[in-house]
Amino acid sequence: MQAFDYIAVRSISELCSLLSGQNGQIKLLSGGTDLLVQLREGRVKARLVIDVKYISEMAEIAYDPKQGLYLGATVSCHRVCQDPHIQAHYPGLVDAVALIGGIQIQNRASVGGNVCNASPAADAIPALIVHEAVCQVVGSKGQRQVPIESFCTAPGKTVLEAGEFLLSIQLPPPRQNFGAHYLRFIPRNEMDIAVVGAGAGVTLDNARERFVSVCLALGAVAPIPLYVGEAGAFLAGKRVSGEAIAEAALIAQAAAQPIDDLRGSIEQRKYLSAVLARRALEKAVQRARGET
Amino acid sequence: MSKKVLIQATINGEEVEFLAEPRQSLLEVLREGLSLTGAKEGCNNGNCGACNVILDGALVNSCLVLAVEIQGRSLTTIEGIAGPQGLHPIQQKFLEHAALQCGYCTPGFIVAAKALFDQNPNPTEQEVRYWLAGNLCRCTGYDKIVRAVLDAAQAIGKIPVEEI
Amino acid sequence: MPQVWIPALLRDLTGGQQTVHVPGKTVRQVIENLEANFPGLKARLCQDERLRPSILVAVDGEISTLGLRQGLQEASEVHFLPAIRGGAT
Amino acid sequence: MTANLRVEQTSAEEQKPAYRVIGTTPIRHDGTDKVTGRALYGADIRLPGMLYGAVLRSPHAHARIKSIDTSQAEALPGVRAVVTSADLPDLESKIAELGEGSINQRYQSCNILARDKVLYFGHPVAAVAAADPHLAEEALALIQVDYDVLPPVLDVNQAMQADAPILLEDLYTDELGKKSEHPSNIASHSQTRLGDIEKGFAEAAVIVEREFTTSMVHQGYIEPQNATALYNQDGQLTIWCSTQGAFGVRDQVASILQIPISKIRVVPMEIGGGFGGKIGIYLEPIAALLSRRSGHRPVKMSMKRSDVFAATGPTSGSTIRVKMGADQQGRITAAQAVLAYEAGAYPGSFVGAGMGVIFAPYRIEHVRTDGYDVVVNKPRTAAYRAPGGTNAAFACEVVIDELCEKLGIDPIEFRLLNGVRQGDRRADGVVYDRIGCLETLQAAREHPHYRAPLEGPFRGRGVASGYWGNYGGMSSASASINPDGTISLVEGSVDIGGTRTSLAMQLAEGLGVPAEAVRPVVADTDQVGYTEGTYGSRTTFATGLAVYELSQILKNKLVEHAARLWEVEPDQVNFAEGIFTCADKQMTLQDFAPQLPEPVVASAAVHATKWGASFATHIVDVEVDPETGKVTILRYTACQDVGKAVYPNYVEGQIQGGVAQGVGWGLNEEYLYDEKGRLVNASWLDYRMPVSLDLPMIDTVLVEVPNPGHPYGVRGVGEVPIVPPPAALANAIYRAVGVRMNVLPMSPGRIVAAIQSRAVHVPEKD
Repeated sequence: MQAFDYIAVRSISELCSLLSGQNGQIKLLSGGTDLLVQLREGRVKARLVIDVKYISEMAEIAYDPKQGLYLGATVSCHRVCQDPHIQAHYPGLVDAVALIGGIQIQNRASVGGNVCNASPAADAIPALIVHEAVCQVVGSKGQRQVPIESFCTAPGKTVLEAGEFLLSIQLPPPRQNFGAHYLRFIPRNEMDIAVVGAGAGVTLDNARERFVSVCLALGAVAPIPLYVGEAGAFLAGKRVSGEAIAEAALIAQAAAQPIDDLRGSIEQRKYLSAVLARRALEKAVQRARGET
Repeated sequence: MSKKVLIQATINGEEVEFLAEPRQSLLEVLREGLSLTGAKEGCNNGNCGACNVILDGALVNSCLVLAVEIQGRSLTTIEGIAGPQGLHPIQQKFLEHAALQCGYCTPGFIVAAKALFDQNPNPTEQEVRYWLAGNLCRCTGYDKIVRAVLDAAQAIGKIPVEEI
Repeated sequence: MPQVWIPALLRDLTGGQQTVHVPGKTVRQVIENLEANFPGLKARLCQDERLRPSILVAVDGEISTLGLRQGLQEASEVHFLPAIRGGAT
Repeated sequence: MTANLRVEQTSAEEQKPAYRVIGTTPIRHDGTDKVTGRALYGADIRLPGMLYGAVLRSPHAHARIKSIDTSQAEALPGVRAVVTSADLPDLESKIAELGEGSINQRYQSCNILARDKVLYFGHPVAAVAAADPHLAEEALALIQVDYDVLPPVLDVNQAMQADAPILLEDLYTDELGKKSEHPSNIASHSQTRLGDIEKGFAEAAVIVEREFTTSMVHQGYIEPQNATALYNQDGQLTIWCSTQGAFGVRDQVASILQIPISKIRVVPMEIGGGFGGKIGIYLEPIAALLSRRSGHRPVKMSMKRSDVFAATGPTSGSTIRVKMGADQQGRITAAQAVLAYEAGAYPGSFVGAGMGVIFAPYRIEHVRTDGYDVVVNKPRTAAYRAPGGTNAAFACEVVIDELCEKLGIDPIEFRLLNGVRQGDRRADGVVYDRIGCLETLQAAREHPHYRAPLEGPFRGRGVASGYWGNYGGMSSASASINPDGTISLVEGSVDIGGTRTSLAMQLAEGLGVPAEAVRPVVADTDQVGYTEGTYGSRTTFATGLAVYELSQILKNKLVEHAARLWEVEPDQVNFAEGIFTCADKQMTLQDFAPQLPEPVVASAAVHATKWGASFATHIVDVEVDPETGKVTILRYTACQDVGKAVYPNYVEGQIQGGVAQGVGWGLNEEYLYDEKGRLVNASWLDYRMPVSLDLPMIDTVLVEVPNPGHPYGVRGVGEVPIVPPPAALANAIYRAVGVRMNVLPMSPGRIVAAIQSRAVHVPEKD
């Protein structure tokens, strides 16, 4: 591994001044489960590694029924999975985060890191999309908010500009009759990268018979985690039925533009897009109906 | 080469000071610097669990931790699992159940099982398999490892808490 | 006299015969006698007056550690086999 | 529900001896060191002044090396030595016996450090020693290699074509001593023929002919290859390494470096798995050269996991065509197979073993096999647990299943009808001794698993059998009686899975003492007689035989001393179960040991030839998700003839481990290369070995048909369990979703594609 300097910072202001004072080849370290591998393999270069997990605002989980969820960018996957509020109100997020690596990885990896790593196959991002998350970005020019579906721009690339960092992710408060689910397909039962991932969030009417709104997102089928607005638009207002869900799944499949790589072929990914979209929607509906 | 940093930490209950380059992993420093070679390198990228250690109560891959990150923190390695009275029940059950063949993955599994019991003293077979999914073993097919961990949970349940 | 099983790829030299009875008290003698009847056969089995390293000789089902020097009984069965070993844990 | 069973299968005329130690489960002698992290594996060594080595590897699958410039690397502060193939002695092309078939010595040397050509992605081209491992890595980046890139040859079918690029200009096809006229990628063609194949097929009522392909797979041991060398000023070379056989390392290093074996001492450290992949050497000669060049400093080298995948050990991918015929009653009338195996960059695949395995469980009058050993631009293959056998059995056992289906015969009944027994001839003509093929089939048929109903959609049960020949060979051991009555055992077999104890138990049995009274030590090459490596399922059998002989020598010496003590003739002293008796006098070994008038020591060496073959029959239940193609294993039972289980827990462990590897091979493991021949999945994230969540408990049935070639009936047990799993899974998948898989791995994408492309056909449930 190339040599670099390391510094652990304790405050946002300290981080901001470090980021503005330096130029280039700075990497922020949270759990390091992606970063250290990439540094070791020479896929990224760093002159300075800044450890940000001791910044309290970035390490915080806060839930308020009116405000929703504040998720600091360095909160580990394990903490997310263990949090009773997240378990109760953001089931799709728990589904996804519980899939990221084994226990050892979950104890270190952060949701914010998964987002900033910007892998097309990131498990957390489709789940955050269906929970309509918004990223809080901080930089020398102040703060800005970026909807999660717009955060990634290309494999490994995000909207973050030089000197900017992800402070937190905010999720809106839970709605009535809402259910969400994320699942992925992997050949093994653990320790794999998604061949395809699918997340669905559905809000039903009070009778729980019709879709009020639906959000569907796919992973590993496009250069970035894919928000499939058309599928949601198609289902909104429709009666919940196997046919409608199957139709929406085909819309998702049509939106998928996967590549061939070592983890799956175009055909397999296209095919799985529909299967997983359907399964995600079905489970999300069940949850919205309180059936699981 | 970057400047070495003086690190103070607690390892297996003892205060330890050492110098580390920022690019050195915790695994590298444990093995090459501190002669704690029980943590093994299997892949050096977080996929096998052979280098498992417990960092402030959390199971982690020491290959994915920088040594400089453990400043002021507390670490348990395989060398710290057995108590002064003798082997930890997990270690004893690994022996009784023949839960090791080559033994290379064994420290990682035992450390992982220790971390599991700290959270869940009575896991089911499925919970054990889920917890251990980040640890690769190529010799045993996991059968005897899972049995040993389940049996260790039973054994620990029968020991008065203060003796564990 | 010993019965020799002719390796399949050498049966073009024996007119297709699968087994041949050949006199000989050792594997070496048997090969010499085979050569007398089926010229060219020895060169296919031996190199520098030894069995080729890729070939083992089995007598009555047991791999010989003596190679050409292996002694034979009147009713012995001789096979020439490829050398193979494996690996477990 | 799960249980491991033992079934003794001694027939009426075979003795059924009572053992005190054999068959028990003591705590292994090295156990405490291995559960406390104290055991020292190869990379755990630290020597004063030690340097760290690193290897520069080819980024190309096939290229000519035009030049290598190491000057910048040498100039980097902290770098102590740089070596290339120019530092290796040039070797005449000659065949050397290296314990694992024959390996051309020069090819072996070129595999250590490439000379004129690189032949695979990851092929070593240069190496560096530096004060720390990061510095060594940095130095590698400063070495300039100028390549002339050539088109790669990536599979057997391409390699065998007449116009394929030639990898090795000096390689000609060998057909048992006959060489081809032109250089070829086909290193050899072998053949077996028994009976009249045309006549056999003419007698068949049903004939099935299918082609199978399997991917290259890796042993997947958790410990990467490592070696530490100290080349002393006096010319003595000491190597500490992780190997299956220290003597094999010594001999290979001597041959590559052209130095006498007397100058080399190899110290085998604890080894973190081998499975056949740590018989050949990779780093040892490089570490030695670096040590010499760096001013005789010790140099430690350890491979990165990605290098382990790219450049060590995989076993052959293959293409196999099988044709089998059976009559209406289910008797196999004829069988034919053509096997083509990837050897990797240099000749030496285990296609010959595959030919031996493919029809081994069946008595067939008319049989023919042809095998081709083919070089391709991939790493040189190595042994992997029953090497060559799994590919072959996959092909045969799936065809058998199809025959059973066509004939409407239960797959176990079919195998029982055709199964081999003592006196039958193998395809190569050799007659079987006492074997347990039928006994494993009977155990499977009687097992509750086979009778349990399997209900629910997309579920199926598969059966497959397997064979492995095992091995014996040379082993040495010595022992001494300690004054406290314990026995020190010094033996030459590296302990990978509990063999210190399985050997100590055989010594203990012979002397009537507990296993704990024997203290086993694995010796280095200067401390014990020549001992072949821990491979071929040979250690408990062959080194066990040497240890058994030790027990007899010690026993005789002790009885003589006891007779002298009691002033009687030796034949008046009885020594049994650890107690000496003579008339009314008696004493234990513990009583006697302090009174011995002189040290009692013994050594023994064997060249074991009566190893017994192993057979196994496996049953697996699966559920297939027809929409994703994912296979879930619901239940697995492995029945195996284990001869006599000396250390049953560890015999079960060998079987369970073999099954797990076979399942990985069957479902997900494979080498993936891009079109340029670069390995793209050289990590455990993407080379998908089973994790704990992928497997159920694995039930075993230890069928004990004693091997007449060992006093305790020991047979090798480690290898055959990897032979049946992929075929058993394929047969189960067929019954679950109606597709006959003929490709390994049977990964989800392939299963879905097969389901989608099949003509609608639902198999009858058994």
